[in-house]
Amino acid sequence: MTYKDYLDYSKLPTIFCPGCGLGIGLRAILQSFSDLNLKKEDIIFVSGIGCSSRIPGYVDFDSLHTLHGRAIPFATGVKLSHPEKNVIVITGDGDGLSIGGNHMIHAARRNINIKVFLFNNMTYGMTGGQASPTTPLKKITSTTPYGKYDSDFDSVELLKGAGAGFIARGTVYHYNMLLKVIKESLIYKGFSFVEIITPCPTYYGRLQGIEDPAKFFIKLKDFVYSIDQKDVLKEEEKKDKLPIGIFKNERRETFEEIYFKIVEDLKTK
Amino acid sequence: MTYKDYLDYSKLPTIFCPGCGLGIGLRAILQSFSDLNLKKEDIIFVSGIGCSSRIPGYVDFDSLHTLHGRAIPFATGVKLSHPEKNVIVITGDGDGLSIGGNHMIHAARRNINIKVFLFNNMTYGMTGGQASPTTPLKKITSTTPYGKYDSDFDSVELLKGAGAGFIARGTVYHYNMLLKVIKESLIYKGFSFVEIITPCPTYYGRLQGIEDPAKFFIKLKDFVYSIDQKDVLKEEEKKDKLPIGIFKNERRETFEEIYFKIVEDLKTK
Amino acid sequence: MRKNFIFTGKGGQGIIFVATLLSQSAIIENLHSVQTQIYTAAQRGDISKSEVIISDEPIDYPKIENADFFISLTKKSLIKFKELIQENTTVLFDNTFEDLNEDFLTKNKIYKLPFTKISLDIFNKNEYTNIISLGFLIKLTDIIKEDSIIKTLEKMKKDFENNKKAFLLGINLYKKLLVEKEA
Amino acid sequence: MRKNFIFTGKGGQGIIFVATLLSQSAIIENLHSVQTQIYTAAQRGDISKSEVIISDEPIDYPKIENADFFISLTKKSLIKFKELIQENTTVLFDNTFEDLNEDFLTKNKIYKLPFTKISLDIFNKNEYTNIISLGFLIKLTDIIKEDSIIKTLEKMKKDFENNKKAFLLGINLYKKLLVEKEA
Amino acid sequence: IKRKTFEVIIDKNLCKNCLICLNVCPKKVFDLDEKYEIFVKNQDDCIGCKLCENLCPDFAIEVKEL
Amino acid sequence: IKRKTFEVIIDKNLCKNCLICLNVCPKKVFDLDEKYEIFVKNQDDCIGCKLCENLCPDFAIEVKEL
Amino acid sequence: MKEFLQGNIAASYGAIDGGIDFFAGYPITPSSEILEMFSKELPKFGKIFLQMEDELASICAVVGASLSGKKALTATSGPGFSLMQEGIGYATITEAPCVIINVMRGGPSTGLPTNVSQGDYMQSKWGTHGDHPMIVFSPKNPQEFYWLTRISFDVAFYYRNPVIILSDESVAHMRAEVERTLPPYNLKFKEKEKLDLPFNFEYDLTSNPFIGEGKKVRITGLFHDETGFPTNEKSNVEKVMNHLMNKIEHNKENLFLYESDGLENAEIAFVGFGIIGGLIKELKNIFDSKGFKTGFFRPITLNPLNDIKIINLFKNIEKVIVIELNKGQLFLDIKRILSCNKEINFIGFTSGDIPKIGEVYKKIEELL
Amino acid sequence: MKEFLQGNIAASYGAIDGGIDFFAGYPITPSSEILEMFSKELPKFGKIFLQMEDELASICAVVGASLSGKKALTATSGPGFSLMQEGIGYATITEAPCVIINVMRGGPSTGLPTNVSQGDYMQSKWGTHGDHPMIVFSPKNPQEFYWLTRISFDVAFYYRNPVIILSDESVAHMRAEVERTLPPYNLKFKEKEKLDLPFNFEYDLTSNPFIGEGKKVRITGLFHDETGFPTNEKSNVEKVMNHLMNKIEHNKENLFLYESDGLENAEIAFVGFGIIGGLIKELKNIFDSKGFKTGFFRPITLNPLNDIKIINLFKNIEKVIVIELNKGQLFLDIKRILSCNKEINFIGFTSGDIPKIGEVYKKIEELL
Ligand SMILES: Cc1ncc(C[n+]2csc(CCOP(=O)(O)OP(=O)(O)O)c2C)c(N)n1
Ligand SMILES: Cc1ncc(C[n+]2csc(CCOP(=O)(O)OP(=O)(O)O)c2C)c(N)n1
Ligand code: SF4
Ligand code: SF4
Ligand code: SF4
Ligand code: SF4
Ligand code: SF4
Ligand code: SF4
Ligand SMILES: [Mg+2]
Ligand SMILES: [Mg+2]
Repeated sequence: MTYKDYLDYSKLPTIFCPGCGLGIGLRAILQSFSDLNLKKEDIIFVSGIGCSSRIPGYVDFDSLHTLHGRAIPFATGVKLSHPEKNVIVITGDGDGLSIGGNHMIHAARRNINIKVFLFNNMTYGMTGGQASPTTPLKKITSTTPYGKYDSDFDSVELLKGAGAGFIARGTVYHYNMLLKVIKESLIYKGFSFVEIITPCPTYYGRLQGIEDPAKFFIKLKDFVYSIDQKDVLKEEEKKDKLPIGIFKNERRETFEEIYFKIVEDLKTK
Repeated sequence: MTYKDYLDYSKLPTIFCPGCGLGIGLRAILQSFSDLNLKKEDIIFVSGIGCSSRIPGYVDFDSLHTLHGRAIPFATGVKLSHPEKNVIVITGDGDGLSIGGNHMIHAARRNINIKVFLFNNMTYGMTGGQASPTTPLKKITSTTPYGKYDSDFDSVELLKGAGAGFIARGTVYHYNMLLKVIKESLIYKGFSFVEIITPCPTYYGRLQGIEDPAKFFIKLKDFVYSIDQKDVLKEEEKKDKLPIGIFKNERRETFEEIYFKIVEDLKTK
Repeated sequence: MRKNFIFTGKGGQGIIFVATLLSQSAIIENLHSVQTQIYTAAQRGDISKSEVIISDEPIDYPKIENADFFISLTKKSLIKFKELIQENTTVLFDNTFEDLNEDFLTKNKIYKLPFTKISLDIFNKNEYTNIISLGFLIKLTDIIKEDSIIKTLEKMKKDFENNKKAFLLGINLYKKLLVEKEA
Repeated sequence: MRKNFIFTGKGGQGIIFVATLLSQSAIIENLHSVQTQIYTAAQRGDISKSEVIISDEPIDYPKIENADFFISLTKKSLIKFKELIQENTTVLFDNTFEDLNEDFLTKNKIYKLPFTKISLDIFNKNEYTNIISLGFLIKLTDIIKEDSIIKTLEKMKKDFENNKKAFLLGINLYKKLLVEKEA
Repeated sequence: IKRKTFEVIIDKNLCKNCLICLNVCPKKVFDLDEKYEIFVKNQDDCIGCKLCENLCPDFAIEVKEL
Repeated sequence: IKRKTFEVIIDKNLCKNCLICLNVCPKKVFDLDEKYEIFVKNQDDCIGCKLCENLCPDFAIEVKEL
Repeated sequence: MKEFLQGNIAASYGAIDGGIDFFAGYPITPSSEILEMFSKELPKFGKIFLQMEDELASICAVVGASLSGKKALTATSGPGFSLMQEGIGYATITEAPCVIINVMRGGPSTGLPTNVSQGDYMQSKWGTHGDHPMIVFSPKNPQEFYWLTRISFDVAFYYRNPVIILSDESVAHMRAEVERTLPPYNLKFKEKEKLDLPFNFEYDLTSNPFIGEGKKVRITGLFHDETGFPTNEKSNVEKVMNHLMNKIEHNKENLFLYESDGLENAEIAFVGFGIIGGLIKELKNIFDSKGFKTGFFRPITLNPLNDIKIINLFKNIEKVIVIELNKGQLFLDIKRILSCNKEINFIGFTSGDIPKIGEVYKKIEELL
Repeated sequence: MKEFLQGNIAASYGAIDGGIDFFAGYPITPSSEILEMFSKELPKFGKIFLQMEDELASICAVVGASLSGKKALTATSGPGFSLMQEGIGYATITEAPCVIINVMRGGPSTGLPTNVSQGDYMQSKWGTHGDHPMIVFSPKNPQEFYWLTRISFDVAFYYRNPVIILSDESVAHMRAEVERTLPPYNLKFKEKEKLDLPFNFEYDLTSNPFIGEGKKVRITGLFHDETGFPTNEKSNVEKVMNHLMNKIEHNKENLFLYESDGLENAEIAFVGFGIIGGLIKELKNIFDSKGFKTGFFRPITLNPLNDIKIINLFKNIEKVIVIELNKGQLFLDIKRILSCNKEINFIGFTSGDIPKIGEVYKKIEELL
């Protein structure tokens, strides 16, 4: 099997703009399924609203495109209805960290075994390039014409603070590394969070002065450094860049494990 | 001036149960105002919904008792309407970290100069002792009769992850330490977060098997250890306890500073 | 037959508990019954009130116009709900710490009894005040059998022995009073 | 006088821009005008469409029943909205890469012109295709003065020189065509 | 040297009888009356530490130096 | 030893002409035609690194070993 | 067997006896007893109980579960119900068969958390944006609260639509006798055609697969085709919209439950819903005994209302008196349906308490 | 001077010319242009622009600012409007003079983000729980969108009530000529008595202090006394509720704006609001020219409706045709108000587009 077997070609091409990175991320996720031999009937995609959240429309298995910010609680309902399935949340920086931030941190705390893939393009693509919680300070967007007034979340730090057990970040530019990280997260038992940095050439790219989507795509590599290099690189070399890699991979009892153990205990009582 | 000058005695006694710690926390906050010589017309309390959020009803200055979870956005509106005033959020663990968790982390990120005092009684007092995000794993509450299924937030870690500049925790049992922490937070410029651990004898106390409010109050000291002792104490001595103290006190540009600088720059253009 | 009961007192005194107990026991006897209450911060020491209707016909609407029996464990709560006391209302009052000499009660049959004192004397805590008063009430009204109350208490399991004891104390209190009166 | 214009093409071709430009310029001339558009992911390369009504009377309702002028920069978009093309509709089509020989257009006056090619030839990019086509249209329709368009362009500031140049290229294109025809 | 003396006043309109003062006072200044209600019993023993005042949740205690 | 050769196929129904392949190919296998559209120009130079295939956002490229 | 149950507990048993699989909720007075009851009972038989971080999460988890084929329920009150509106709208367009209990308290806003009102009548029909189908039931006492909750899953799954049970603090908190028997309603559930695609817009009612059955169920809150893929193609949009409305509209005779008495021979009709049901019944007795000819009418189904049925029922009535614990909401619908040639009066109580019959009596006298 | 403005931009200028101090919002199609416009303009004159984390935060920040005495506004569309309902209810009970623009798109749920509808008519009146007062205006074109937004702050502050401007994608996205002139509405604003307490329930309209004036303004979303302290004392609760409703109810003559033509001499009346305003005007011309006697009626104020005024206006009308971009919402109100002895018809369009006049014409012909 390859990624192709998980795609619903009848719905392609996607609605994504030329050079949008979302398709690459989708490909990496689907390739991971193939590499891990997941069956289509065992996978369910759940997303919110945004360009990234339109991804689930293109797959050849169950998918639930929900409300802006609410993918995680919907996924919670789906997962506990079908605890044996792989329930995977596809979300964006706006969907998952702005309006949906509360569900994100609570899911991390609650530790239900759902997998979150958050496509961070540092903007609201779908609605026209407004500032998002991950747009860095001082950047120009359609709602910060004089530079952004407030700092961005470092989602890795936020998820750590909320108690997530698996936390990683990759980019669509670093395809093979991304593939690896996604597979690790799928193997992990419990709530996992993977941020996928991806370009929105149409809005974010243009607003940063880069008209050519392919050029903006190539620039992604300047957005990040590898966490393996953390101690090697100088401070200036890391300045305004985000680390990529796996930041945490610690197993703890999942909600389901605790809950269904109680259910068992009650039966014997 | 003493704390008394900030109280509206015509509204006392409070609706709080006998032995509820909220009154002590209020007293500490008001005493801090007095110690710092704040004028009543320069202070505004904003709260959400919960027992803790009823505190603002008893003060002798402006107060806004809002919606469950929404104290922070209301306070944001108030603060930017009156940037020169001390806008202070009074909230609870349910109000501020459950339904209101998103506003909390975004306010920390945004760094508007509002002060948050979060009364953590590890339960929903107002509605009858249900589990809250700070109820520790396995504890019995009115919605976790078999023990809580999911872990609690460590609000200090959460706020760190969200980027807050001032983070502290105290208890109503440790009155003088609390007073000090509150004053530091009021002096700090920017978003500050102080968690105040407080007993809910009526629900949380009883559900932990302690009928006598005063006994439960005294037990508070076993809930915590001082962060100063962190390296001195053994792991067992810290187990299931929360550290108290000031965890972070780092100045960074506030939203208002950045915003109003842009306003000034635009004028000269 | 339709009888309206008001139970009132301070939050924490178990007002709701006895009201429910009475109402539930009526059901056992194949009577109809409805119990309602006010839901203000009762657990917190505020005023607490519960209404019980017992009837041999189905009860369509649970609102009491006025009380046949008004049981109050504190003066404050009695005064708060005094508009429910009409001429024909029988009043039970706990006079352990307070006395009751209100103008508006001149025409009523009033029983002033030291329910709290009895609880303190016998159990060393005031927790059973409510059930003692119910015992008295049951004997006084004679609508519900003692046994039904005890059965209901038994079903609830929790603290059955003491509850039963307290209930019987209330019954005896009435019997004693009766004897005194008759004497 | 009331004229309805449809502009359509691929997202990113500046369809909305020229429509707005035309409509806004009509206002300068104290005519009435309304511009509307479909709001589907236009920036993303999908089909884009805008309608403009110009009238000497106030426009109460902005819906076009059929087009007087239908400007399409791609075949796909022309076909998508073909129901707006009626017998009296004049069609402008960019034939740089595609030709147009549709049955349903047999009765229409059609101008097939290489707007994109001109833009590529002169500016080395296709960005000015839209304005070139507007220049042609303005000359063709003669409802709005050239000057009003240029004034509006000037107010917008951004890239005024090139826009003006492109606009004039369109005008010249029409003039050339006229000459050719007359010749 | 004469030891400082203090007056300990409970405002009965505010007190909710939670007994925190009773439990925190290092000098056992407080006690319960026959109605199980708090009262100041041994005022003379008070050392003015103000624990009771600070920790009374209902603003009901004042400790004044005499 | 004979060098491996590859077939590079672009599915024109899926391609959106973003030019990422053009920019990432280390061997300049791709170029633009007169309509400014991507096409496979120097297939023989392809070394099969699959960068283009993996990074095409629209599932439009397939690189096959021949 | 008669049990003595609080309204909220009765409803919870109704859900259990109706086969509940999944509950997610957030505490709020006066509905919290339902949450607490399920926290204790559901783990006992392996069903899911979740306390979520807020009501937004609760409704979304419940809709997620119901789209996964589970009998899922949430319970809340005014403020939480307002927060759930976006999720409820999503449930309507995705045809998610979930159940929402709203125990009404005094509003607007935080209002009167521990007091009764009937202020959410209109909101239960119109609270979410956009036209949408809705099924709303309202119980008059704990017994009916039990029955309606019990039947609600069947209704939701049959119509593939959310069902709202609009209860109130009074019904929810009163303790009364309840028999855990089958609901006495004559609701018909016919066999539905089984389809393979997740959606169908041709027939009113079909049986479509749920998530997790391996049928590539694609679902979106956007307008969509029968494969669940988003489209805003005009004729398809109209088809979807008509389908959503018609599946309820065409079945309103079946869905419309009500209680009435004496309307055929009466001149005066008392009208009310929920807790007021008992009041108007007593009023009829009282006024009949004084020589008036009265009847009463209580819709149990608040949406859809069956206008024609109501018009027929009220054929002979001259004077209508609508009594509600609000400022006149059912009243507006009754006025619209009946206004011609009838006098439609309104009596409202908004103090936070159910009125004494004496109080109501006086106000009615003024109208006679 | 005539400017050429998009509806959303016109509204933004209306707010600026009306003295806006504070904007908080969250992007959503088709209202985002308002947000973007303010992000650019407000810092220029030292006013506050905030992009919040969601709509819950946006409405709360706006209500917080308006209770601080600021002219505060938010703009959103369906899904965001649903999320704001709890906050809007809070604004009604705290008498917060804020303004909410809802640019309607296709619903329910995410529905049709880029298409027009008028599906939120009922929600704008009933979306939040509990009885509550509301003022709703709806513009027919960018010019009116400008005017209504400009006047909205004065109305909100005068009535101490939130004002909703219910626009739609069509009006919001169309570009047309707009003059930035004073609104032409004859709305009266009398002097109000200045009081020291934050609330007053005796008089309909008074001037009470705001937060930040040093007057100990205590505010709560619970029922409260005039000092703003919570109480559920029954007679006070009724007083508050009556005050809230009456301040609007007693002034509905003043608040009720509408446009109409030819109703006195007509037999047929076309009725619609918002973008349909232009359509019914054209319909009148067309049908009059064919020899019919027609008129049209367009409420600009959607809430409160002035029933008596409407009844009077329609005195001579025999046939009413209500046209909306929904399944019949204003229609229900019109039916309630007018149904006696008139035929009330409804024509709805829900494809996501405004209909061509030809289409409408055909449907009307079927009714004649
Ligand atoms: C409740 C609600 N608010 C706002 C919107 C409008 N909206 C749609 S997508 C979006 C932002 C999406 O951002 P992100 O998740 O980063 O996705 P992207 O498009 O950037 O991939 C917004 C604000 C909505 N649909 N619903
Ligand atoms: C939207 C909404 N949901 C739920 C409630 C019910 N409610 C009131 S207070 C409260 C919990 C308060 O918990 P916390 O903030 O910890 O305050 P505490 O009472 O413990 O001090 C809840 C759930 C509400 N008022 N509004
Ligand atoms: S707008 Fe941005 S994120 Fe959305 S599809 Fe286009 S490029 Fe991708
Ligand atoms: S319920 Fe708990 S938190 Fe609330 S007042 Fe009582 S003791 Fe305090
Ligand atoms: S601590 Fe205060 S409230 Fe508690 S018993 Fe002592 S005086 Fe009374
Ligand atoms: S001041 Fe100290 S010693 Fe004196 S009564 Fe209070 S607690 Fe006791
Ligand atoms: S990367 Fe893919 S979509 Fe982009 S130009 Fe190449 S083949 Fe086309
Ligand atoms: S596989 Fe590598 S070398 Fe071959 S075309 Fe693709 S990118 Fe170029
Ligand atoms: Mg994004
Ligand atoms: Mg709490």
